[in-house]
Amino acid sequence: MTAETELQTTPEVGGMGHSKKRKEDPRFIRGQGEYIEDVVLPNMVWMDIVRSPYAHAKIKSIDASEALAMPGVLAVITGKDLEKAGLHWMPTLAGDKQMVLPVDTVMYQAQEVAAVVAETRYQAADAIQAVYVDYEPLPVLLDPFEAMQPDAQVLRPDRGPDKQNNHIWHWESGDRAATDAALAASDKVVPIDVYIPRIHVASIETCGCIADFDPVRGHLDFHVTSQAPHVYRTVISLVSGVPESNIRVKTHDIGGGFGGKVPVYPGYVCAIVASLTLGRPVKWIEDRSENLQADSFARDYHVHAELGLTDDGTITGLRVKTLADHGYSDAAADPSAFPAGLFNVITGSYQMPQAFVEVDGAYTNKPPGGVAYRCSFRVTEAVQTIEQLVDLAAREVGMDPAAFRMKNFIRKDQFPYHTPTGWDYDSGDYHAALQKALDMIGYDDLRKEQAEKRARGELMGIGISSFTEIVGAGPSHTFDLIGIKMFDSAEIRVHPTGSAIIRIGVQTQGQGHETTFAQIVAEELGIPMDKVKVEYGDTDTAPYGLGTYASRSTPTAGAAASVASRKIREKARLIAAHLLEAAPDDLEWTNGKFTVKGSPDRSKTIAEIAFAAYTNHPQGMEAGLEATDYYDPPNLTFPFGSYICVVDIDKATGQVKVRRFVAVDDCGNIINPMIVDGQIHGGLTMGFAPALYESITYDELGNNQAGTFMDYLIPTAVETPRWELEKTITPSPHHPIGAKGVGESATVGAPPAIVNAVVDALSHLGVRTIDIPMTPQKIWAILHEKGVA
Amino acid sequence: MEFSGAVDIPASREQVFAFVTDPNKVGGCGPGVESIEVIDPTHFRAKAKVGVGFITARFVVDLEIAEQQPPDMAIIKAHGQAPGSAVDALGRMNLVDGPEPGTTTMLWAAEVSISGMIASVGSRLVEGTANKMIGQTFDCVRAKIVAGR
Amino acid sequence: MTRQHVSVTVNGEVREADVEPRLLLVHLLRDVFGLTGTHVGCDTSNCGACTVHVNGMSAKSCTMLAVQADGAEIRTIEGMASGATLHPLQQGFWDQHGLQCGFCTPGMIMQSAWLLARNPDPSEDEIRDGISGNLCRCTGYVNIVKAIQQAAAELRAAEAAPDASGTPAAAS
Amino acid sequence: MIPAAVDYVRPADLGEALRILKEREGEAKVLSGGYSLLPLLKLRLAQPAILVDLQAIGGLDGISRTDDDIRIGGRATHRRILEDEGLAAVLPIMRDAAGGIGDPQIRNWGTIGGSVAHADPSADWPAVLQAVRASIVLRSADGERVVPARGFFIDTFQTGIEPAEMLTEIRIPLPAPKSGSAYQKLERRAGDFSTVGAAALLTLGADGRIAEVGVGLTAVADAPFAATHAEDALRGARPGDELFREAAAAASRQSRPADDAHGPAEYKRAMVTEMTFRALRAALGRALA
Repeated sequence: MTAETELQTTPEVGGMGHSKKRKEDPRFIRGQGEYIEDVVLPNMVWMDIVRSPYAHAKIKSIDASEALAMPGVLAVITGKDLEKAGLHWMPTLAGDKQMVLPVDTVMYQAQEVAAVVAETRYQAADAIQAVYVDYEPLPVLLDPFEAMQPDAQVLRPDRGPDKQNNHIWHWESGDRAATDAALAASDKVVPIDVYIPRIHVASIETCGCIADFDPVRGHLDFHVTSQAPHVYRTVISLVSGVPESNIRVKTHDIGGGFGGKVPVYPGYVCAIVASLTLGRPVKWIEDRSENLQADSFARDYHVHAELGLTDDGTITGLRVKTLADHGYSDAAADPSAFPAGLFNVITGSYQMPQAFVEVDGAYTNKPPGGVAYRCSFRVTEAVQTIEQLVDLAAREVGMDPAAFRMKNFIRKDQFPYHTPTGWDYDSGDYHAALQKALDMIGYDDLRKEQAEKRARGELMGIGISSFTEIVGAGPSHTFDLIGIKMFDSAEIRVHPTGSAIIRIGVQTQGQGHETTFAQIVAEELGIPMDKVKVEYGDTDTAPYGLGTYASRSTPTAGAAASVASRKIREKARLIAAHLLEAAPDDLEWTNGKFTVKGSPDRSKTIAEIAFAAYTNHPQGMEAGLEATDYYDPPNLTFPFGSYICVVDIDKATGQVKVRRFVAVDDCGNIINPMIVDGQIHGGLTMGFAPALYESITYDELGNNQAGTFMDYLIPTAVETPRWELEKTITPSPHHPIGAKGVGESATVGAPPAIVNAVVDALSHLGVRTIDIPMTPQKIWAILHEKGVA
Repeated sequence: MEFSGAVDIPASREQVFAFVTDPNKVGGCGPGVESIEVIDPTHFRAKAKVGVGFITARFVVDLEIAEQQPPDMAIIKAHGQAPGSAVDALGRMNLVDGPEPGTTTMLWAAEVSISGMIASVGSRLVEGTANKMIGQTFDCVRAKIVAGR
Repeated sequence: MTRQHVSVTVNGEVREADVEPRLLLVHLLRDVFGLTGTHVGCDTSNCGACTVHVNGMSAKSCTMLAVQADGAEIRTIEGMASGATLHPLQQGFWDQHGLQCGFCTPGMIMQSAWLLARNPDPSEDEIRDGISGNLCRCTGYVNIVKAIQQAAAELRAAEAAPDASGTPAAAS
Repeated sequence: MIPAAVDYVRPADLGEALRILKEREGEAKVLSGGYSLLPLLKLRLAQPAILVDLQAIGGLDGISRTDDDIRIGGRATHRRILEDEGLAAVLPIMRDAAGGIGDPQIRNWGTIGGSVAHADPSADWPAVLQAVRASIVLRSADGERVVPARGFFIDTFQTGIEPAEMLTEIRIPLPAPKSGSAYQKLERRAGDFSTVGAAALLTLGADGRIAEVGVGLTAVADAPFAATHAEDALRGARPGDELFREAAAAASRQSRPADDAHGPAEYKRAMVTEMTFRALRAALGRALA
């Protein structure tokens, strides 16, 4: 039985808890969505990019004369051209800097080297073949551990004299001495090494833009696939010197983001420069190889963690040391105070007396990044480590992993729970979620089946992951991107005839904002969600916001929508009091109308009040019915869940088959259950994918070995498990509507359940851990080594 | 990628050495070479269409005899580029007496680096192809020396 | 290279153009004819976002030249609805939340239409196999399968009662 | 990804196609479906001057049966082969292989002739055709020749087709009674190229022993090949798991896989053993059915 949010509105109004069909879908199912590639502007030209074959090389010269002589070719832009305007480097959102185009050195394979603009896309594609770049290869540094050695070549000599090494930053959290002491006093310390490889979000739509500079008006329209359009506008203004008021960033429909459309890419800057130069709209659309080879990657964390335990299986402390490979630039999009994101949520769902976490960032000759892959700032890395470690610890003290978790979970009565790394978990009931998952999957029977199969030599495993997410960045005292505080915004206007528009600072890429934000307004104001238009993605009209990533839309802008609605409701109360000739305090708000207490026949609906706001408002009151809210969350929200996975392994081939996967999620109150389930289905699939299939690897020269979808293996419908979902509901106590956010929970929670299941299947052979992706060849090699295959 | 091998050639060490350090002679044995331009006695530029089957790329290759001890040893560097791809190679050749009098054994070793798009999308084919091209090159060298003797 | 004349029937309407022989069919549809519902996702025929029907067979239009389609009947996502009446697959995707970002959706619907035309009553495994050439990054496929099942049932019902009022638009 | 400029012709008959191939020898590339060729053109790893599209030439896409053999036109799609009940009844291996190629759209348009002529070492048909001892019909303006599939696949992307020749037909001898055939493919994910593929055809004699056998392997050498050592081990022997394991091991020893993203050579050799074993077992099951 699925837990449900109690309905406050009728299905016609469609407030929270109603599975309303999505308002955005009619255009998509008819092929009338408008994605960046669909946008055609008058007089538009195309850009294509020359890329480096080398991962590290000096550029001796660039000869573009042949390309410039080709039909339709209008311009070739190189790093030297940009250098003259001071545009050859740009800031990253993590406070590092990144080349737009290199002046003399390329730092990774497929790096942008020159941009070619031509009348048509076919001409541009031909011309990039005719730009001759003379390179002198340099030694390639790919291993972050080597990069951290004192004698390693310095990849970024451009940094200050005190930073002539490859060490980007050191970050730590928790009490080192207390943690050391806690582990020293433990009966047992269980270590684990977990490598979480490079992966790529690979949204089915790649990135692209059209830069449209009008030299007469001095105005730049920038159409782009961005998850954070306002941040782009600010960055573009800072980099280009064009006043922010003369820049409009417009997003259109976005074909999936997942974190990959947060960074500003060099191609965007090149297109802007080209448009500034030519005075014509310049369009650039990545192809898939460019997307996989050059866009910001995710993860690449080498984690070493140790968990202290008493003999009876009580956790005493956690110590974590991590090396983060950022490629040649830290182009993550983490809040300034958190260079390793929210990785220190790694204490997980457990009562943790002490913890100490440290992370170092390193440069290598790989593409820059460190962005999310459907994950709120490095939480996946944290959850995978702690959940693998907890399973291992349970095994080493001879406990069932479910029982071990139940014993060590933070109890319901301990919330708000203060963690040793400084977070205050808002609410949770971890025991209930795990118990529900155990019941759903029939845990005890599965353990019996496993014992029987093991006796017959068959390999079957059961894996649990009981994760705690941390989303909703974030409170302004600690959270900012390049200095901009991580509030988010909503602006609502109720029209005279009782319909409304809400404009928000966040940006949908498939999450269904046009529907869910209308439902929030419907919930708060009783205006039917069909009559609430949701707008976003145009910086000329939407209020300033930090955008959508890290599951922050509902926790931040969702709250803003709710608060702005309540501001409107308070004004509506005054108008209703005026219309009903009653004292405002005598009015009661229910089901979209104000009623005089004790006089159920004396009431005014929100539509009547809206009409009066423009036609018959009280003397001395401003006309209109609108409000804006910039919501600064008091805390983050902490969704959680328990997942259980059952796998069968083909001993002969090493193939892992996920037989069942049960997911019990708790994201607080639910706006649209259908959409939440959809988010979880997708999130689970993006957790499943890197666990078994996806990774970006490099050969010894730094060549990307997964540069097309022939080798970057996104799961199809055939492999993807038939997800089984359930919910518990523990509202967030500080969020206006008690919601927590859900977009990434499943991606964060799923991988360790799968890893734990595979390790569980092989644990009797002495296997302690397996790095993802758990490919058949990797599993077979283990079985072969153990003499089983 | 590292490759090595030995080829017995029924010719003197001097003959073999002279052949393999003469771009106009050895050039004809390079894989897919379409033209050779001699820049100076130790620097050459070749244009070559290389590939497997009909899958090909046109490379411009700069070759340099980086070191030589006639008639025993030579080291050749190659640096080639095609749109989106590059190849760098360092080849070392030692000539020793062959199994029969008057013959020479060429001991060769090559370190080949392939970068860019070909290495990214063609990785499952690159090593085998490179190996084969090198083999064909030496077979050709042997055959031409024999023919021209 | 000489340009070549291409004449195709797209969604029942004859369309003509002079094109370079190398022009991809997807670019003919999108850039020349302005039918931008067909999308390019991967360039290597893995993702299926560009799926259309060519002479009744589903095809990846990024892996076919426009000149190859000369003389062919082509159906795209824009040809699926009949005025205000959605095709049962479009309705199914909407009802069952079979889409999120919407980018893979046109290709997914076109491939499903081909599948149901050949197999009106597919099992879940047959559906999953039938869309294995179409990648979706958002939905985890669960609701796509449900959408196709809903459409299949509706199309079968319409087939069984062809005279019933409110008959949905026929499948391809 | 945009192909380089290229010319295109769609000859109306075979004679015209062969004439163009002869006139433009070395510059022309036959287009038969295009699901292997187009991606290469888009990556600009192939830049022929002219594409000769076979789609308008009649009579190249059928599947027919004579007293001695099955004849499959070079332009027969994987889909057509997959759905041919008569073919599946005598040579179920053809359905096994066709059903595993690419994805549904690729099966709709990709052709057996295109795949065989392309000769990707990871493609499935070449191993199958060698296992069933097919012949390949090649036509040129100068005439026709019929060559055995064994020996046709010379190297990676290289076959015995001369530049002015075209593959027009595949001929597969009708298996003797009490034959069974099967193809087993290991792939990383649906739609992927094979990590390893094993094709097997077994014919049992009246004595219950293996009278004739064919084994072909995919993706474990520069070109797909017939695992003759395994065949030698099987021929004349009494079928059974132990024999199949031995033969599969012989097949593995004859393979020359390379390390790549599908796995290291050691893994692939082990998978040759496993897939060959599975294919032999499945073929035997069908022979006995």
